[in-house]
Amino acid sequence: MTFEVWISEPVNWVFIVVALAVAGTAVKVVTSQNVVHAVLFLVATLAGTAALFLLLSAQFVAWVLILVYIGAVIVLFLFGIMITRAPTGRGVGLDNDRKGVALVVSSALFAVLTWASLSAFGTAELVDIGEGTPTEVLGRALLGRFVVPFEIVGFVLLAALIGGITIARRDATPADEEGRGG
Amino acid sequence: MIINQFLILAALLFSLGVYGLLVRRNAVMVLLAVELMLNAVNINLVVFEAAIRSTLAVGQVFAIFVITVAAAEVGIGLAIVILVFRNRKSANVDELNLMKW
Amino acid sequence: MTYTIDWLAVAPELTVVAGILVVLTLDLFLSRRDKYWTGVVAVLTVSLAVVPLIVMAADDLTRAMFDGSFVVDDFALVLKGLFLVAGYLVLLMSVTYIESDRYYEGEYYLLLLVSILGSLVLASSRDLILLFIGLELTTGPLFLLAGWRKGDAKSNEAALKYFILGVLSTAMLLYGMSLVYGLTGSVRFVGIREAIPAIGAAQEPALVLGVLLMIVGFGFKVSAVPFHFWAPDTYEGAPTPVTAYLSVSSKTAGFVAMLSVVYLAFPDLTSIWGPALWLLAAASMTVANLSALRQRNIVRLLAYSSVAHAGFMLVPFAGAAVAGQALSEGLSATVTYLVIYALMNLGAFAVVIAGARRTGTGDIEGWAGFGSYAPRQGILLVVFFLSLAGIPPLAGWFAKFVMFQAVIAAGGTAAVWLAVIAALNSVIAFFYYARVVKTVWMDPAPAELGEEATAPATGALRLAMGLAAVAVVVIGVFPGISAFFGDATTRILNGG
Amino acid sequence: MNPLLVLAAEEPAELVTSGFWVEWAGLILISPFVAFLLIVFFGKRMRYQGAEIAIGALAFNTVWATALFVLNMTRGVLYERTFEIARIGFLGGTRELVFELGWMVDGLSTMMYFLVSFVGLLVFIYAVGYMEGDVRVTWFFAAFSLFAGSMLVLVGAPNLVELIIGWEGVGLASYLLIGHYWEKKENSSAGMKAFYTNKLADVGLILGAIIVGVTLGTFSFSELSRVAAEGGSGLQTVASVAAALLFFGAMGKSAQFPLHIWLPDAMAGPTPVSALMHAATMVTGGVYLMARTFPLYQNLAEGVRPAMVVIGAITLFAVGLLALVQDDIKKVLAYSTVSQLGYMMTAVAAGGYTAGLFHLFTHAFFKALLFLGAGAVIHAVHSNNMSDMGGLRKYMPTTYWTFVVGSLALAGIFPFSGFWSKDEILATVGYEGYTFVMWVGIGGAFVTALYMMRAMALTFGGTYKGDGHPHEAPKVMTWPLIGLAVPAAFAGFLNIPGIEWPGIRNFTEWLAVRVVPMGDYHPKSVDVGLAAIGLGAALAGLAVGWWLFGRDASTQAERDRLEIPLLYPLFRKKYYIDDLALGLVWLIKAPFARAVLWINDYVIDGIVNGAGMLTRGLARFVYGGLDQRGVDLVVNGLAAATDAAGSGVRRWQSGRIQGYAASFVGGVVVLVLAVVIFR
Repeated sequence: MTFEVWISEPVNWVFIVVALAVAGTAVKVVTSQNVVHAVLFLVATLAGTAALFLLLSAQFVAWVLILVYIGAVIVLFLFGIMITRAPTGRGVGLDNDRKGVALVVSSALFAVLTWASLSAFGTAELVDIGEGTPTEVLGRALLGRFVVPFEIVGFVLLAALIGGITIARRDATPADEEGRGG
Repeated sequence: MIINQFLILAALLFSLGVYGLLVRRNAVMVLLAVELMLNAVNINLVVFEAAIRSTLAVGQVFAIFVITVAAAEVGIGLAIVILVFRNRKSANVDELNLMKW
Repeated sequence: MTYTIDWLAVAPELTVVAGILVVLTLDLFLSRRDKYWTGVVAVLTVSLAVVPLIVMAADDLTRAMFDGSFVVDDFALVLKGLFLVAGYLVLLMSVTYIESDRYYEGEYYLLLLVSILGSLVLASSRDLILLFIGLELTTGPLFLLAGWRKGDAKSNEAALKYFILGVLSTAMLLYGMSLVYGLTGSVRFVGIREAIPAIGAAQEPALVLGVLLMIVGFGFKVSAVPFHFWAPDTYEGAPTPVTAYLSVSSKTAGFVAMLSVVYLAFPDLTSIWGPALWLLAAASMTVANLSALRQRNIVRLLAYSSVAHAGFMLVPFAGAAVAGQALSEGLSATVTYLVIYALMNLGAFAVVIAGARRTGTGDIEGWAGFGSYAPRQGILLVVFFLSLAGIPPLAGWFAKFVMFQAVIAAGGTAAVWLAVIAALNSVIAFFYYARVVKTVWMDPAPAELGEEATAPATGALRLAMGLAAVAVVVIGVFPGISAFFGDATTRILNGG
Repeated sequence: MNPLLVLAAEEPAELVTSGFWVEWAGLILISPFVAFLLIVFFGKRMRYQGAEIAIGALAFNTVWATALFVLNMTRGVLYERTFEIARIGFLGGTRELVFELGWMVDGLSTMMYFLVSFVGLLVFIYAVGYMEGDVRVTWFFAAFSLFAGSMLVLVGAPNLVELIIGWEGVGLASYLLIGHYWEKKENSSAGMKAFYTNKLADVGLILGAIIVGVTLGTFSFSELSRVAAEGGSGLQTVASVAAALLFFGAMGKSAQFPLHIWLPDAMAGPTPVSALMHAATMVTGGVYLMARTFPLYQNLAEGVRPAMVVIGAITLFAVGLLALVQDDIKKVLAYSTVSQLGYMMTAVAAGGYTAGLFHLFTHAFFKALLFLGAGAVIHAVHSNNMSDMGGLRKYMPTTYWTFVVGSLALAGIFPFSGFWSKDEILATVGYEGYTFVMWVGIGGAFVTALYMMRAMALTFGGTYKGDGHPHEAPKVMTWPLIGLAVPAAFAGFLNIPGIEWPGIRNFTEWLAVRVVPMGDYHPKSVDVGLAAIGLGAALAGLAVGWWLFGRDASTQAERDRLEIPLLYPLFRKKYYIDDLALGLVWLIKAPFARAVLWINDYVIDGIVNGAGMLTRGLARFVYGGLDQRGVDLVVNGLAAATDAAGSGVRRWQSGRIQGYAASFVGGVVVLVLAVVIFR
């Protein structure tokens, strides 16, 4: 497939716009010197990703991403920033002084990943995206074939919840705990 | 659309995540970078699912699991960061070097 | 499509789930004084979970469910048994440790049980998704447990280091899994294996990347060089029973994941992962043994020792792969090594826990003359450390012997070189173990001992040490026991 | 075929293959370990702090081993009992590898049981006196029991795996015993050095054992012998590799050049340990291994044997020279042990199975005797250095006379035991066609006699140079000396070629009792000419030694410092010029009156001194230039490099998370590239 053919598809214009937004905001996530901005840029990245999922007709995953991440995880991040009183202004040394190493390592990784993708999938097209995966299919898969991981992942969340609270809570002094049940 | 346009975007996000993980001093910012990496994986899974179109929508199911686990990881990570902050009054990861060699 | 469930096959997992719920509930109602009951429940849970394993081992059936993504075969049975035994010993070690400080007992046991549940699931996983969830379930609680000594800055640091590198490795693992899924269109091991021959030469780089990124993810869990950096720091900072669990169960989980994936999904790709494992094995042995020579802290020493042992454990499999030989002997040898390593390493940690209470320090120098005021624990320490060093007739020798046997039987230049590297490393390794033994028995005890110096260990800890010691000696003299388990695992079923 | 040789021994008619003594012989292997446990748990509370338990166990063993020994002497014993402990499949389950434990009673192991038990018993008794007052007597006897027990396991093992178990046990126990006086840094580093060298060699042993196991499907010596005799196994193709690896293991334990470096340093341990280690246990392990796997070398791996002979010959001569320049009496004996092990190894490698083991047998008695004698002296003068001794003959008569017996036996003087065994080695090596090596062996005999004479003269001759008043050792120490002096003197008569004692089979025939009867070529009768040459060399060594060190007590210290000027012109320049100047003055002052004396002192003296100086100069060169600098440098260099690498690698662990993460990701990239490129 030549570039002309590729660019002639309208859906690819949409992709270009969304992808630029995703990539641009992702760059800001890791470079922004304002922590709150960084979090908000992550929101944009995730929203863009959700848009990509819609392009790929994965509506359910797109909404899960929006609900779980933008609805919950991002709030957690903001809480984290507030609690740890991360510096919210500019120019307070949010990055360490080893950017060179980081740049080299991550560029090398990007080169390897890209090379592998390009050589493997070349210009293979996504044909027949269709109406998208019905939620029913996902539901049946999750509660049928994948019921074991589905049930088990609940314990990941349980452990994270209970352990997280235990780890993060401020310890009461021994006197407070005397005679108290929990 | 071709597969690679998504894959390369995912590779870019993943590498940006790695970059962020390597340069960010604040532990919360490091966690943000990790989210970028996991998000890149989700893009991969969803695009492969679109290409393969398995009967069980395995790629999407996998992505849902990754999202769930990522949420749990954020919870765990923030709890640890808060713990560290409480003891050291700082959440900067490069100040943690009590143990070495 | 409907799926039938063989309830016996999932009975061990269900037992642990029930235990988790009981601990969760009890924790709400027990007063602070009575919290130890949660520990009792946890120990009982793990003991009970062995029962269905024995029942299944007796009837010699292989059970496969959910399109063969959840399988209970001999491989799974042996490793589930190993996880339960290791969990049992760690729980015994934890009792004193957790009780003696003001830690959150109920939550502690809950998280440990969740981690055990994850490892049980892992042993049965024949599907990338289940494998990933199992692995996360095993390690997720450990990130938190590593920081359980909340007031201790080192413990905090241990947790954060472990967590950050852990999620990095998870991301790598997932990226690799996604590539493998994209290339093969399947997440089931059997499906992956069947799809691999159809993959064209052009797609090879992506396949290499996918396989290697998965290996990297597992390499982190088994703490192979250069993905081991978290291990020494985390081991040192984490509460010692958690360290014991990390160095045994979590490592074994990593091995189980790695072995089952490469054995069942990528058996035809030895030319990709064989050299990778070869490099990891050689690097792990060499770097870790050299680093261990200079350690002053006993737990840190054991951390490097554990990294080195990870290298030794990779040797048979890597050797068989690079030589292009059948992988089953490598699998058998590695599992034999895992079984023996689990017992002797847990024993070593139990002694270190007991000894650290008496000496009041983790510095090796502070253990001078330990044998003179704690002769029984001193002897146990000698037993476990020399077993780790591979001195016959303690169990460790057989592990090393089988490792060498497997790699030499595999033949081929690369395998023989690996054997030579392993041999030289086993020479180096002797010294840091012997140094501890020497300090404990030969150096004069400090003139004034602390009050704790003569305090006996608690019953649970003594039981843990005793069981491990008996196992190490018995297996050392009758190594057929461990070889039996190792051989059993080669009867591993690939999917349905 | 040389008419002087016969091919040994057919299977004897009345083999003992069952009965109480052989069927329960496994108790010999177990009793020291039982003693070990008893000592650890109860030793501190006992009258002699556990020594009595150790002695009891070895007395039991001595009785049992003597019974077996007598049975073998008169009829021949052959018995093997094994229990399977593990079985692993390989090559896709088509092959199996069986691990077994058990015990073996045949001619070879019976001899070793007897040696280890008997010598061990006497050394233990001696140690009660020697170690009296030591702070860690209990621990010492516990480790000592472990040492003897491990050696018994080593020699009783019916297969390579059990042999390795004993082998490692011996190494471990020696590590503990050499480092007994841990307070001294050099001792603990000596223990380390011993272990470094030994563990390195063990790698060869283990890899060799695994090759044998993998190709045979079992580690059993009996099976190995059968395959060697009858063929029919994959072992043939890799026999040379396996044999070379096993020999490498033996080189470490039996201190063959250049792996001998650990042994002299290991003298840092208490003297009874040195005695047992050098006589009957530990160092003989390697020779024993060669003898046990002899069929492999005799039939399958003949290509390796010349190399083994060369190494043995270098060891026996070059390392023997080093004994000449030592001041520490234990080091003299240590280098002597290395040299004698060289004789044994040369003999076995050349094909002299009987000869090598016969020397092992006699050497055990006289070397234990010499060490214990040296220990008695050290005990008396509180110094290891011969420069602090001298004139002890009149203070310690029993020690003196037994030491003389031991020295003469070691020097190979007729009719002491060493004469016969050394002669048999020379004869066998010569007849096997290694003529040059035989002459090296004769040269070695000269050197041996020379350094033993020096040791005797400096220790017992002349006048006392140390402090205090030396006194004879207590009876608990002198009786073992006498007990060892008797066999040291007479053991040689057991194997005089051509002489049969009534009712007793020949030593050769004892050793021939194996699953597959062992055969080797050995002399049918004494070759008087060769014996005379050998004896002549030894007597010459004694004479030169006496001339140099014993003749004139007042100058012996000075003579001990004689050097060859050409080799050490700078080092000893001053000394030599002074000497020359004195001589010139003296010559001018009395040119004629003392001409006779001049001839006496300068011509005769010159010739003798020349021979002595040449030898000693060579020794200095080898010791200073090669041994201490070259070989030691390599070993120390390796140790230092390991250490430096350790601290270099350690720096990688910087403590910074993001440094770790960068290495992690970098590792991923490197791994991928490596696999892509090198696959």
